[in-house]
Amino acid sequence: MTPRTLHTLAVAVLALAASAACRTGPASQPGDPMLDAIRAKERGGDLTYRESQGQHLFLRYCATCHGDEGRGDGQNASNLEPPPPDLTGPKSPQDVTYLTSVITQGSAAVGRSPLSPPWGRSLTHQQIEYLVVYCQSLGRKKPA
Amino acid sequence: METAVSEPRRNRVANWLDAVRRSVCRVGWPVTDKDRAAAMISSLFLHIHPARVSRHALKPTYTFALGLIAGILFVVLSVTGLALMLYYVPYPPEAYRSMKDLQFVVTFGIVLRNIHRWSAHAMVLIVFLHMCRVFWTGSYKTPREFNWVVGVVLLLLTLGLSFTGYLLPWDQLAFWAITVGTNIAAYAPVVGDRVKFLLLGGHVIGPMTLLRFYVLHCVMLPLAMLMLISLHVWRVRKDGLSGADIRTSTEEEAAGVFPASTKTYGLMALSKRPRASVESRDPNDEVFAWPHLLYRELLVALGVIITLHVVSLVFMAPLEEIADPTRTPNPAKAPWYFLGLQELVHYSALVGGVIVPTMIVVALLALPYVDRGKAGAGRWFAPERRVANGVFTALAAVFVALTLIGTLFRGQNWAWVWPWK
Amino acid sequence: MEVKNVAPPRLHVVFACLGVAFLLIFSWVLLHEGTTEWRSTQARFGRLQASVKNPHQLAQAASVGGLRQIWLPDLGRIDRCGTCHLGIDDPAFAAVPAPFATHPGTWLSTHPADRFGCTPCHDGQGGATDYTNAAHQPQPFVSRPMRPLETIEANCGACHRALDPPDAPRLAQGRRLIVEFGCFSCHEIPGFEGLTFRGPSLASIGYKVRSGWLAVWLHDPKAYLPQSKMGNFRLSTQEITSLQAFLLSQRAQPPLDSTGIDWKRADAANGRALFGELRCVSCHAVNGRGGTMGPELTKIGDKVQRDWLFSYLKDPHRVQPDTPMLQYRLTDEQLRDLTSFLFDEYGSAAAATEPPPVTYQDARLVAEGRAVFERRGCTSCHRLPGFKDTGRIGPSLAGIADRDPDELPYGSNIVRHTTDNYIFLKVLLPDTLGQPSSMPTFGFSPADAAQIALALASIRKADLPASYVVRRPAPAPYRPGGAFGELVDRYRCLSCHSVNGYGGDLSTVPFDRIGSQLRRDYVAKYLLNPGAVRVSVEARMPVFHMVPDEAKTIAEYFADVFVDDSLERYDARFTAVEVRRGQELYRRLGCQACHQLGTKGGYVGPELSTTGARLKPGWIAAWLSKPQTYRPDTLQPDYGLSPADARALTAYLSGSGADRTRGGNTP
Amino acid sequence: MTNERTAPREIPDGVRRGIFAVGCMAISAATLGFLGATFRFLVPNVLYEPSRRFDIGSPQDFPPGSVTFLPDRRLYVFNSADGFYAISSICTHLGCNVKRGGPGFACPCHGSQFDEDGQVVHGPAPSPLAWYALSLSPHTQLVVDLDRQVGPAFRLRA
Repeated sequence: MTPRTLHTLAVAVLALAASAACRTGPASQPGDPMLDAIRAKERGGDLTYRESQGQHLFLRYCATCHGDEGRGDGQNASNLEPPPPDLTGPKSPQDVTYLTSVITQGSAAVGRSPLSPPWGRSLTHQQIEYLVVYCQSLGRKKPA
Repeated sequence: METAVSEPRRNRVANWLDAVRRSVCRVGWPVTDKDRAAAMISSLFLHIHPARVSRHALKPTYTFALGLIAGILFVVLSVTGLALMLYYVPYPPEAYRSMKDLQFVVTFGIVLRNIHRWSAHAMVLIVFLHMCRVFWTGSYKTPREFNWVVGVVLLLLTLGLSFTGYLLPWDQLAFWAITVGTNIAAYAPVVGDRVKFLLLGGHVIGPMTLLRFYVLHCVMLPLAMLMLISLHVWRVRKDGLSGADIRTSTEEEAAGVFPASTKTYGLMALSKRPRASVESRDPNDEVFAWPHLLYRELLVALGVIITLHVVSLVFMAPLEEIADPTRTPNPAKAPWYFLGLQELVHYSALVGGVIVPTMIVVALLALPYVDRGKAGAGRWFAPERRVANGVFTALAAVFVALTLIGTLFRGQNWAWVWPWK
Repeated sequence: MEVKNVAPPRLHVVFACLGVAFLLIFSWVLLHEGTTEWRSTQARFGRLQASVKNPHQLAQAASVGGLRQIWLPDLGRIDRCGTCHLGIDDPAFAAVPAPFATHPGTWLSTHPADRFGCTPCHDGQGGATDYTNAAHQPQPFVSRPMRPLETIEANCGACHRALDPPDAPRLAQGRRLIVEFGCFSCHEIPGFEGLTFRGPSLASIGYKVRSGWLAVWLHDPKAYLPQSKMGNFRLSTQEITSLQAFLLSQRAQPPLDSTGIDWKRADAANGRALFGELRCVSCHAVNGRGGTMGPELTKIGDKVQRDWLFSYLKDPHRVQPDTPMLQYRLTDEQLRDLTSFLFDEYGSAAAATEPPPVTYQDARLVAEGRAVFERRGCTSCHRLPGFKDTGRIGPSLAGIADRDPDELPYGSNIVRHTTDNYIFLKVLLPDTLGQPSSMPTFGFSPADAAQIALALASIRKADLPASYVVRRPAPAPYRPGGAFGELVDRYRCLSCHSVNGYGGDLSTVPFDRIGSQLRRDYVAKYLLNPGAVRVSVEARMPVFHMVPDEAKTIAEYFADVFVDDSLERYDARFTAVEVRRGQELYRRLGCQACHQLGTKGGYVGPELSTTGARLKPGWIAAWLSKPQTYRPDTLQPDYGLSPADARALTAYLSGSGADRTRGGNTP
Repeated sequence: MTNERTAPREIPDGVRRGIFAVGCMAISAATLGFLGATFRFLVPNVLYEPSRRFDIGSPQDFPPGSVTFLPDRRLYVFNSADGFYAISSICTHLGCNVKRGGPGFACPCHGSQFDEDGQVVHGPAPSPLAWYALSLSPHTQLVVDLDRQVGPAFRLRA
């Protein structure tokens, strides 16, 4: 009986030690610096992946008039009458259908000035969807 | 009236059914001692047992049923192995994919694989323990020398089966364990490289190796194993169980382990063998195999199967990434039962790879013909065999220690590690 | 007596217990199998489906209650993600929570699931049927757990091998940076074959630079010039000294004779005017602004010797045969003024000339420097006669994304051991990985390093079936002969313009069909005095100081060779109705938002007042109809104009100047 | 049996038999379960064969009035005036590929003939050629479902 008892005891002690060792763990969790670098770049990680995809497109196609931050202060804005609207803030358009049709068919299609061109034939559906998502995210910003 | 009419008809039906039953099974559920003996003798499967067995041999603490457990494990492995073959493709990388399928999509696949895996490990362990038991009880002594030799070959076959099965999942663990294992084999002088080349079907482990190991694992080795197990059991039956002449003590009788002996003589103790064990046996100290032996065997079988299920539901069989010849894990370890050898190879390739394994096998095979004294057979740690037991125990302990070191205490670059750190 | 042959009752108890245990264990097995995660997930989907409006026929028919898999033998993949992600291809499930939600975007229509599966893009263990084993999070023994969306573009790159993959801005930027910094000069990088990166030739550097500058530069190029494309090689002082001696001993070709120049008479104001007129900033940045094709000029005066600069501006191709810099046709006086201006404006101008230290005559030091030069692989980027091409000094990056992350070094960095992180650290801080590295530190920002690493992480070991690979072959080199060829060489037209994709991309006007786009007389005139067609663009065509004959040769060659017949056949006889309709369209479509006509309008696109004199009507009409066919990356939107509308606009834009002022930004 | 006299007496005989019966029943139940489980194990849960539901391209790929044979799917796709439909090319007799010939289909193996709608005209074929359901996926691709057979009235308007 004695060896068996000893054995049981040994197993119990080992199990306890193992569970204790597991619980303490390493002090600092190893990170993913590459992922962090990309997240940090995309406006402090504030944007989701799809929004940041939209941001890339916005900067290329829209920012000249609408401004890098979407505040309607792009370098070409002063040439426009009426000027481009501020897209930030809670009052900015959020409706997917509305945003999609403005981007796809141009501002004239929603009864506004013809100055914002239709992108439906130049950009893919995917790109327009990203832009819509990004425009929605602008609503989270404080207006100018 | 009604019963009167139906009575003969019912009898006819009953008789007919009884005739069918008798055509299959000559003896019914035994009620008398004669039937009990007949049940054992007339059945192909049951007559591997004698009709009557010595009470000494039935004591669980005498054999610990190790041989029986090994046999049960072999049956479990055969059944689960056959089932697994239905979903296994012996070609890389599908081999690995079929492991994943067993885990993820085949109903009961993972339980089956776990049972197969853990049974295989258990069988190696149990066969080894069985051998130790036989040594410690001196059961290899005349007239059982040859059966010891058969047993040693069975041990080697068990290792071979486990080793060939180890490659089949085609994961990193499998690939590198077999790489290490076959390279240990390659240390054998003169023939080593040839053997390795034949075993691998090439210079490196590849699709041909997998196919070879598959055929060895599923057909050749199991067939050899089956034949040798038959021989082994047949010899047990013919040579008799060791220690049959040892009377159980009176205290045990009083404890009611077995019913009190009576003076009934077995009918079957009439065979004419050179050294018929019958003469030396005391009929008073025997019981009928049915039910005393069979019932206990059934219980052991149930216990083994239950244990295997519990283990398989709780512990998953290991499966690492798919085999990649360009990425050697560190450390690369052989299957655990070869880690004692690998540990020795770490010190000296010649010693670990050639001298020690050859010595072990030769010594084991020659043992019963060298140690020919008759004293002490059939009892655990008989004082007459103090020296033999001492030497064997020491060697076995060293081997177990080496295996434990190789398994638990060796980390990256085969450096010493403490497993709890 | 049968007494002794009945089994003892104790065994019956054991038997019954074992029997019941067996039954329990077996029930446990059944339970284990019957309650797998995916079964309960599908049950949840079944309940959810009832509440979703108009699920697609396919989703309704979807056999909930079974494993679903996509088997792609071509790719060697089996993806069973659909077992739980049951609404993935049905728009009706857009608003439901994971895992049943519709796949966002139009990815599944451009990449149908039954051809691409899931894991080629997302990674993870596709064969698994539960959350954990599918490796949504990193798992042991799963070499590629699911990628977070931020780095998923690495997997786009596995198939999309062209340098600018669509809808993958990070990957595209990473690849641009690899091209810009010439990583392939030292490493073999699949996908970047055939590209060359050349630092300046060092054959005559002994005449070119000042020794003091060389020491500063070699110590840390980035510290001297943040925009430097040369990395910090972390050289020891001894190495710098010897390298300096070796480089200063390189004096293959003395600069052109400038002894007759009277530097005292230099007119810096004229130099400044020339600097603007030659549009140096199109290619060279000063104080952080300007192009990136040529070296930064901010501290040019501290770097080079005056005689050399004079000589170089006079004939750059003599010392640097590969340079993209063109050879202006300037008089010695103009060159003197320009050189002087550069020295005054962009240098601390302690000494215009500086005698080299005598070290370069120390043969032992020079030999030592030569050894350093060779050892650090300087020849990978810089040409020097007497050095044979020794191949790339860095290891090949083929299959780098499939390296075993556990075998890679991470040094003291506490990071998760992934190939991504290793590549990132190697790009960002090559000397911190605990191994001696001869790779220079380029001083990338973390974001740039991450994007480069992302681009490299798309380079896998196993190649994909050709039907999955999207590749753009490298353009064939274009080298015209004759008088036109000489001019193209002298003025380095192909530094900015391209022919069939070969050449630079600074200009938005490739030569391919330029003869059908521009009027011949306009080209001849424009080359003599190029003005700005686009106000907002900084990179502009320089004033070459060409002679009229040269301009005429070019204009004629354009008109004869670079012709697109489909644009030439255009009936340019417009009616007044068409012109009026064009004017109306111009206003209605909002063209004035981006284009100036007269004095009104935006300046995103080119100014349009002189369109008729510049462009051929066939081209205007073609461009307006389908701008993206001619330049896929243009900002000009495709308005989907009917041929009649395009014709009307063409009529208006090529019409007389009298109408123009009315076309402005009138409401 | 008269063992009551001598056998150990902790457990009465009836109870002993009861206990034995419990064990027997449990083991019988488990064994039956095992047989069922074995059967379930044999049923494949995933198939390594082409999907039974697959898309065959956009409707524009099939010109109006055309009949397209998809050899690897063993399927004829019709774009008739009133819609799309798909007929299997597998002869219902012994599984050969039927060929378009004359007004309908003919089987080269044993001479079965079918009309335009796959109905048996003559020959050994026991039943008409199978018609499979067509539908339009959310990405406007034609989808064939081999697990859904339909009648010859079926047309998909795309």
